[in-house]
Amino acid sequence: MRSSVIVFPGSNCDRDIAVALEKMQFKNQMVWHKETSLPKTDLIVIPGGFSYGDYLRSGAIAGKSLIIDEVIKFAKNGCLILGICNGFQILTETGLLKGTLLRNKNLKFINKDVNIKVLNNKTQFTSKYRINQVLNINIAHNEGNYFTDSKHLQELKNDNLIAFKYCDNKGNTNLESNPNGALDNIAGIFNSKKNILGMMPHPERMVDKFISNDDGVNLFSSLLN
Amino acid sequence: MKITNEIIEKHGLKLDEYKTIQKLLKRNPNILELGIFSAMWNEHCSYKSSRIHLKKLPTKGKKVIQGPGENAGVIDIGDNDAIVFKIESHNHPSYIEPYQGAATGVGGILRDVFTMGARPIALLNSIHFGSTTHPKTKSLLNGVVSGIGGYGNCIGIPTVAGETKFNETYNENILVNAMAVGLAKKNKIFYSKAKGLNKAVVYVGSKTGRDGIHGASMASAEFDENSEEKKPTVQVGDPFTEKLLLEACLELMKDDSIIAIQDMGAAGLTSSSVEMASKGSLGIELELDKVPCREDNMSPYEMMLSESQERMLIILEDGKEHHARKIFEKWDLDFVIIGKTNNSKNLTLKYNNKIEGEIPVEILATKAPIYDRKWVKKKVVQKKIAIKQLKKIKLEDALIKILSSPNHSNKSWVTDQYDQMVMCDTVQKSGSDAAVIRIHNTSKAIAVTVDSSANYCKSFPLTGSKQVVCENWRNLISVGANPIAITNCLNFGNPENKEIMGEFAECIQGIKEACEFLNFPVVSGNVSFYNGTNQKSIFPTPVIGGVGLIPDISKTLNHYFKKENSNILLIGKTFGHIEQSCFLKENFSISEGLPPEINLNNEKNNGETVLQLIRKNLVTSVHDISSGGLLVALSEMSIGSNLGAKIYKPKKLTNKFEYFFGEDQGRYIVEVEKTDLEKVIKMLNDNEVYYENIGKTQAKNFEVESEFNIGVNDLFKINNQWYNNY
Amino acid sequence: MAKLFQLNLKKNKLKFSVTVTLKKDVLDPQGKVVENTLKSMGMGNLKSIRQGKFFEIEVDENDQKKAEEKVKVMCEKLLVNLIIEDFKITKLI
Amino acid sequence: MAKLFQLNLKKNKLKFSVTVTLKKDVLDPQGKVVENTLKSMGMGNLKSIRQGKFFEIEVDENDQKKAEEKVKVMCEKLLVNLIIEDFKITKLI
Ligand SMILES: Nc1ncnc2c1ncn2[C@@H]1O[C@H](COP(=O)(O)OP(=O)(O)O)[C@@H](O)[C@H]1O
Ligand SMILES: [Mg+2]
Repeated sequence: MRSSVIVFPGSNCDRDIAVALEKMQFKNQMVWHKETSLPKTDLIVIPGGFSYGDYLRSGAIAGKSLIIDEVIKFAKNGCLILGICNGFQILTETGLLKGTLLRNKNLKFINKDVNIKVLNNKTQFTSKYRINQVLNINIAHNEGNYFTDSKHLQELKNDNLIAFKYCDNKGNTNLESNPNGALDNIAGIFNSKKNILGMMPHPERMVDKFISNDDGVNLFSSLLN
Repeated sequence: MKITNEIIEKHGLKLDEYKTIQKLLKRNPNILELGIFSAMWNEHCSYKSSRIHLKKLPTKGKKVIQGPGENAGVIDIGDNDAIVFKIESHNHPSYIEPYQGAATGVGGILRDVFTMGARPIALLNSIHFGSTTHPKTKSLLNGVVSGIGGYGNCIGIPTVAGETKFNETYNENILVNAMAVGLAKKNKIFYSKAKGLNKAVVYVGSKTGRDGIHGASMASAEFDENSEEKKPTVQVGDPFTEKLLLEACLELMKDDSIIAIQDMGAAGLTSSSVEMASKGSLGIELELDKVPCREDNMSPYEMMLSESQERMLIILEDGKEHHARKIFEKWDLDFVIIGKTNNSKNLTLKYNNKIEGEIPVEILATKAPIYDRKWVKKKVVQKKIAIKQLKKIKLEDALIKILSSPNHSNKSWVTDQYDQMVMCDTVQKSGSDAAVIRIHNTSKAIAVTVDSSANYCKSFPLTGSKQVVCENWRNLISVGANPIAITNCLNFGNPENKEIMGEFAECIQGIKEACEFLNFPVVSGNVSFYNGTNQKSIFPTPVIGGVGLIPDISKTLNHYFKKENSNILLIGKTFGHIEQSCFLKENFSISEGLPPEINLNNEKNNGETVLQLIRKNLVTSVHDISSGGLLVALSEMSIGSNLGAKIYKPKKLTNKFEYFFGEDQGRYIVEVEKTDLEKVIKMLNDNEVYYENIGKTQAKNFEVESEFNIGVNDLFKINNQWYNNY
Repeated sequence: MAKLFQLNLKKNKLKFSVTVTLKKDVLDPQGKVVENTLKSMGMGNLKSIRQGKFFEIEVDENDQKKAEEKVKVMCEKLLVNLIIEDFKITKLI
Repeated sequence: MAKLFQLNLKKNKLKFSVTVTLKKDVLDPQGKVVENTLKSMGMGNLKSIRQGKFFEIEVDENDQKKAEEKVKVMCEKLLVNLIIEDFKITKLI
C-alpha cells in the first residue's frame, strides 16, 4: 500500500504521520506543496498541526496551494484521502468535505486525550473497528468546532457519513463529552463516496503503547485491507 | 547629533561608562556607535553586575560538551547524541504585552537551541504571577499561557513541563522564563566563532523592522509608573516564519557550509556580529544598505538595534553561497550577503559606501565595565513557629486548603492549552515530577524539569537556592533519570541595592555548593536583574532547569499509585520542619522563619538509592516530597491514579501537622509490591538510607488512620476546581 | 479637470477596507465572550457585540470599478469563508 | 423636528463599528502571509494588505456622544491592545 503525505510550509505533524504509516508498513512518500503532480499512490494524507501558521483561517491558505488541484483530481478518481486535524480543516477549505471548523467554544487551544466512538465501520477507513467502539484519542487544536448547515447535517445522518463522535468513556454523546462545541459532537466525517475522511483527533499519536495507547492502529490497518 | 548627557542616559549608560567609551575609542562616539555601546554594555548583554559571581559556578563535567558562553549548553547522552538546552527570561515584555511577550520569549529560546544544530524536542516554562486577587493577574495569566501555547503549538514543539506560581511579590513584575531542549549529533554542533578571512556574512530569516529597538536596555532598567505609558515597541512573534527558519537552518546544517552561526536575539544585528567577530578575533564589515528591511527609510541606527524576531546571521564557507541560497529560497526566506570577515578586528558599518561607524570589536565584547557591586549577607532570623499556639484546625481541612489553593491546584487548565504530544515522543507529560521525552527512534529518553522556590530563597538565599537545585535533581531521579546538568535563570531585583546583590551572591553560592556536590554542572543560563518597581524588588527567584538521561525507556516511572495493597515507604528522615511551609502559608498566612536545611550527603545517598530501586524494577511508583510535605505528595499519588491509600499514624508523634506537612528535604515516597518489600528494605539498609513503612495503597479512599477518610474522587475535584472558577 | 482627476488616480493607489463578519445564524463564541467580559466589567448598557476580521487592501489600479472587482475576487477566493462569513468592501479615501 | 429626532434615537439603539489595526511599525505576520498567497494566486497588482480586527457594537444609549465615549472605553479597556494596535470608531446608520 502506497501513501503520500503532503507537506505545507509550517506543517508539523508530517513527520509523526509518516512514522506511523511506515510503522504500519505503508510505503510512504512526502510530497512538497509546490509539486504539481502526485506520485502513484493509494492514500493521500493531509497531516495535522499547522500550515502557513494558520494565520488567516485554519487551512485556508494551504487550500490554495498548487498540489491541492492534484489532490482534488485524485479524490474525484476515488483515491483514499485522510485529513487529520489541520488536514480536516484544509479538506473543508477545498470543498472536498462540506462544513467548516470554527473556533473551540472555550476559545482556547485544547490538547488532551478524549473519547470518540465509531459510528460507521463499513468504510475502508474504519472496517477494523467495532461499531460504537470507544477510542481514546488525543486532540490538539484551536478550531475543531465542526459546523455545517442543517441540510448537510441531515445528509450526514441519513447517509451514515459521520465517522466519529466525541463521547464519554461509556459511549454517551453529550454536552460534557464534547470538548470543542462541535455540532452534534461530530469529530470526523466522510464525503458521500466515503473515500475521504476528515477527523480532528490524531490517530497517528495512538500507535505506540510507550507513548500513549494503540487505539489509532486499526484505522491504518483498515486501510491496508 | 550632539551627544548630551540626556542622550547618554536615555541609552541606559552611566556618565562614567560614557567616559570609559571615550577613553577606549580615543574620541567621541557618534550616535550610531553610542547605540551599539548601549546595546552591548547593558546588563542584559554584558552581565556587568553578575559576571564575577557567575564565574563561581561549576560548569565542567564528564558529560559536558559545551558550558556557558555559547548560545546554549551541550551535554553528551551517548551514541553520538547530544542534548542542547537553555533557559531565558522574557519578564518585562510579557508584563507589557503578555501574549506577544511570552510568545517571543519562546521563539527566542528556540533559536538559541537550533542555532547550535539541534532540533528542538521539548519546551518548558516557569511562570510567576502576582496575587490572584490583583486586578491584572487574570489577564496576564491568560495572555502568557496562550502566548506560550500559541508559539510552541504552531511551530510544533511539545511544551511538556513547567511551573505556574502566584505570589504578591510579582504583582508589578511577572516572571516568564522559557526553556528549550534540542537534540543534535555530537559531531555536528555549530558554534558562533567566526573563522577565516573574506568569508560571506549572510543575513537570513525575517525582514528587519523598527520593533524592539532598545528592548535589551529595557530589560536592564527598573519599571516605574510610566513604563506602560512609554509603550516601547513590542515585538510580535511569527512562529510560522520561525518554523521555516528552523527547517532551512537544519537543512543547511547537513553538510559543512556553515562556519559560524548566531541568532539575532537581544540587540539583534549588533550583538550577533560582535559576538561572532570577537570569538574569532576577526573584524566584520557590514553593508547596511543590503539589510532586508520591512519599513521604508530605516536608518543604520535602527537596523543595528532592531530586535525583530526570527532572524539569523551565518558565516558561510567559500563556494557555498548558491547551495545555501537555494535552501532559504525554497523556504521563502530572505537570504542576503550583507558583509564579510576581515582581519581589522573592527566592526565596520557602511551605508551607501560611507563608513557610518567603526568600533574595535574587543572594546564592545570584553571591555564592558564589570562591577563588583556591594553586597551584604542576609540577616537570618531563626524563628520557631509553635503550632500549638495557633488556631485549631483539622488535618483534613488543612490538606483540602492546600490542594485547592492556586499554587497547588492541578495545572491542567494551563497545560491543556499546550500541545504536549506533537513529535510523538512524549512518554510523560506535564503533571509528573519531570517530563520524559524519548530520543526519536531509540529506546532511551531524557527527563526534563524546571523548579524554583522563591519563598525559601527570600528567607535564606543560601539554603533556598541549594534547595531548588536539589528539588530539581530529585524530580529527575523520581522518573528514573540520571541527572546530568542544569541551566539556570536568575530572576532578581535591582543589583545596585546591596541587599538584593547579597541575595544574588548567596544564591549563586548555594547553587554552586549543591551542583558541585551532586555533580550536576551548570551548562547555560541567563540573568534577569531589575525585576521590581519603584525600589521594591521581587523575591529572589532562581529558576533551575535540569536534564537527565534514562538509558532504557522501559524503566521510567511516574508517581501514580499502581496497585492496591502495595506498601508505601517514606524514604529520608522526617523532622517536621514547618517554617516556610505551604501549610503555614495557606492556612495561617505565616511566612516567617527559615526554610528546611539541606543535607547534601543524605540528598545524594537517598536519591542514588531510589534510582537503584527504580533500575532494579523494585518500586512501582515514586514521588519526591516538596512543597506541601508528605500528605500533599501522597494525595498527588492518589489523585492521578484513582487508587487510595491508608496511612498509619506514627507511634511517637510530636505534632501531626509537623509530621504530615513539614517540608524536610531529601525525601521520596515509593510504592513497593509485597513480594519486593524484603529486597527493597535490604537495599535501603545496605545503603544506610532512613525509611519508614507508612501505609498501604487501597481502592478508592484516601485515609489517615483515626484522622480522616476521603474519596479519591473528591480529592480530585478539590484539586481541580480553582482554575475553572477563577 | 478630467485630466487632473486621472492624474490623481494614477498617483494614488486605490485603497479599500474589507470587513468580514460571521453570518447571522453562525454562533460567534468569541463575540459572546467579549460581550460577557465587557458586561462583567460594568459596561451595563452594551447591547450586543459581534467580532469579525478587517483588511486594508491597496491595489495598483487606476480604475476604481476594476479595482473593486479585484478586491471582491480576493475576498471570494481567499479572504472569506462564504459558508459562514459575509463581507463588505468600502472604498477608503 | 427636534422631537422626532429624539424619538428616533430612543427607538434605535446606537450602533458603531470599530476597526482595530496594528500600529504602523509593528510586524503583521498574518497580513504578510495573506499578501504572499494572494500574489502567488495571480493577484499581481495587489500592492499591500494588512489584517486587523473588526467589531460591531450596539449600545443602549440615546446620546450619541455618550455612546461613542462608552465604545471608546470598551476599546481601551479590552478590545484593543494599545501597545501595538490603533483603533477607529465609526457610527453606523
Ligand atoms: N506552565 C506550565 N507549563 C507546563 N507544565 C506545567 C506548568 N505549570 C505546571 N506544570 C506542570 O504541573 C506539574 C506540577 O508542577 P509543580 O507542582 O511545580 O511540580 P513539582 O513540585 O514536581 O516541581 C508538573 O508536572 C509541571 O510540569
Ligand atoms: Mg516533584
